[in-house]
Amino acid sequence: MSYKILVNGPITRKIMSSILASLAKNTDAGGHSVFIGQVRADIRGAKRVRAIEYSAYEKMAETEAGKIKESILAEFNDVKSVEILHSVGIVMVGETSLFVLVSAGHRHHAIDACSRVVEMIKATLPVWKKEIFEDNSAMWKENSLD
Amino acid sequence: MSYKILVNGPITRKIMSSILASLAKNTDAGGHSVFIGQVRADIRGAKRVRAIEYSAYEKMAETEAGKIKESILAEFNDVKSVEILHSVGIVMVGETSLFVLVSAGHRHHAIDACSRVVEMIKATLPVWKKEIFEDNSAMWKENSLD
Amino acid sequence: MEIQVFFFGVLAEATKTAFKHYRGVTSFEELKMRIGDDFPEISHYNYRIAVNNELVYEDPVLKEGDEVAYMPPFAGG
Amino acid sequence: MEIQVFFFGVLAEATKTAFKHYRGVTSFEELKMRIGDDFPEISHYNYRIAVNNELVYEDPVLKEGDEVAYMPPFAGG
Repeated sequence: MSYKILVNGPITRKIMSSILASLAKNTDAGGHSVFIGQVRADIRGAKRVRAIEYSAYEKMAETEAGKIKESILAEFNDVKSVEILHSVGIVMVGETSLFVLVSAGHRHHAIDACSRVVEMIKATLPVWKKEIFEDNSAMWKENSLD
Repeated sequence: MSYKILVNGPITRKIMSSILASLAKNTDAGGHSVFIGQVRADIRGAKRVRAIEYSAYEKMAETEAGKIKESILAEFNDVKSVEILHSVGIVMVGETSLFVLVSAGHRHHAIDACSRVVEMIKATLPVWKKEIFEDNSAMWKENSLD
Repeated sequence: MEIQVFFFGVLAEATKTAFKHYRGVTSFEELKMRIGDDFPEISHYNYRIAVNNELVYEDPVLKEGDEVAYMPPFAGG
Repeated sequence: MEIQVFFFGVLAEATKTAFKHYRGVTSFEELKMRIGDDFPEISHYNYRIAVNNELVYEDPVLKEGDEVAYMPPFAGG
């Protein structure tokens, strides 16, 4: 499968910048909605998060990402393209672990579809995360509904 | 006023990339929602758009952008920062004319606030646009509700 | 008093004027009439008026040096 | 038949096993019992099962070489 969503380590500024560089090719797109998820320095009790370690069922994650993409393109006929990148491995506080970009003819479709993609990622991608604290202890974390 | 939203010409990849580079400083942000508006090669009858020329009431645009920012920060207490950039002058098809970035602790707040900022920009920024066609004729255009 | 008047967007094109000083202005109402006489073409357009960067919804009291802006519907983004 | 079983996330940590071959499997039900005997600790966790990258909601018919994955609640993003 050539479609590859998983990135080892953080999604760097270089990666994001090269994706932004490709936007101008879509001359029928009027709006791009981007979601960037990054690791937050959350406090759990007396501990502060310093990184998240992501793991994934890689084959299934690629399959599920492909399904998300197809379902969005089927539902929003104004959407021109959907890009999804998700980290596996260690991502430090402040670094990016998720990058979603939806291009559409009109802004509402881009924004609504991007928001939907983010929800579908949380619900259907077989990815797991372990918060690593400044004292190097760790805790598995499930997604909340926030 | 140091807060400056208007950019002469297109919002370049370099500008966007340097904004993305600053995201990691917000270690209490978990999500960034970005909207990128670009000039679409629309067809009007037999003509195809090749650029948009934007003009603005510059002082008022800066004031109104400041009001948008304040109102979003007041309404969403999870929002950490709001960045708005808007072009004035000529922006070619495929180039970016609007860049909005909202950083928040949690993704829903980032996404909802960013969408709101884009709507407020359309409604309250004193900016005008003239579509320039491939034959160099031009037409003033109002925002539609799409 | 002296008032600065700005036209934006299609209005600047229609009036061929981005900016005009009006001297001896006595009131907002009187200013609007003078502008209407000088630029009758603006009656063909929708517009809103701002005074000193703020939209006005009823005729304001002007003071020396105020900026009045004639603005077509916004089209940012 | 031979089946490959994968454990992910906290289950891989709890079982100290990311991957285990099961030979001579006769059915999905029988496989689940053998896994439960080998790794009783998984009963303390919530999980879902996928076969060949697809979530299963009732016991499927397995075939030679199938991949069975034990997956805790997803936590991407």
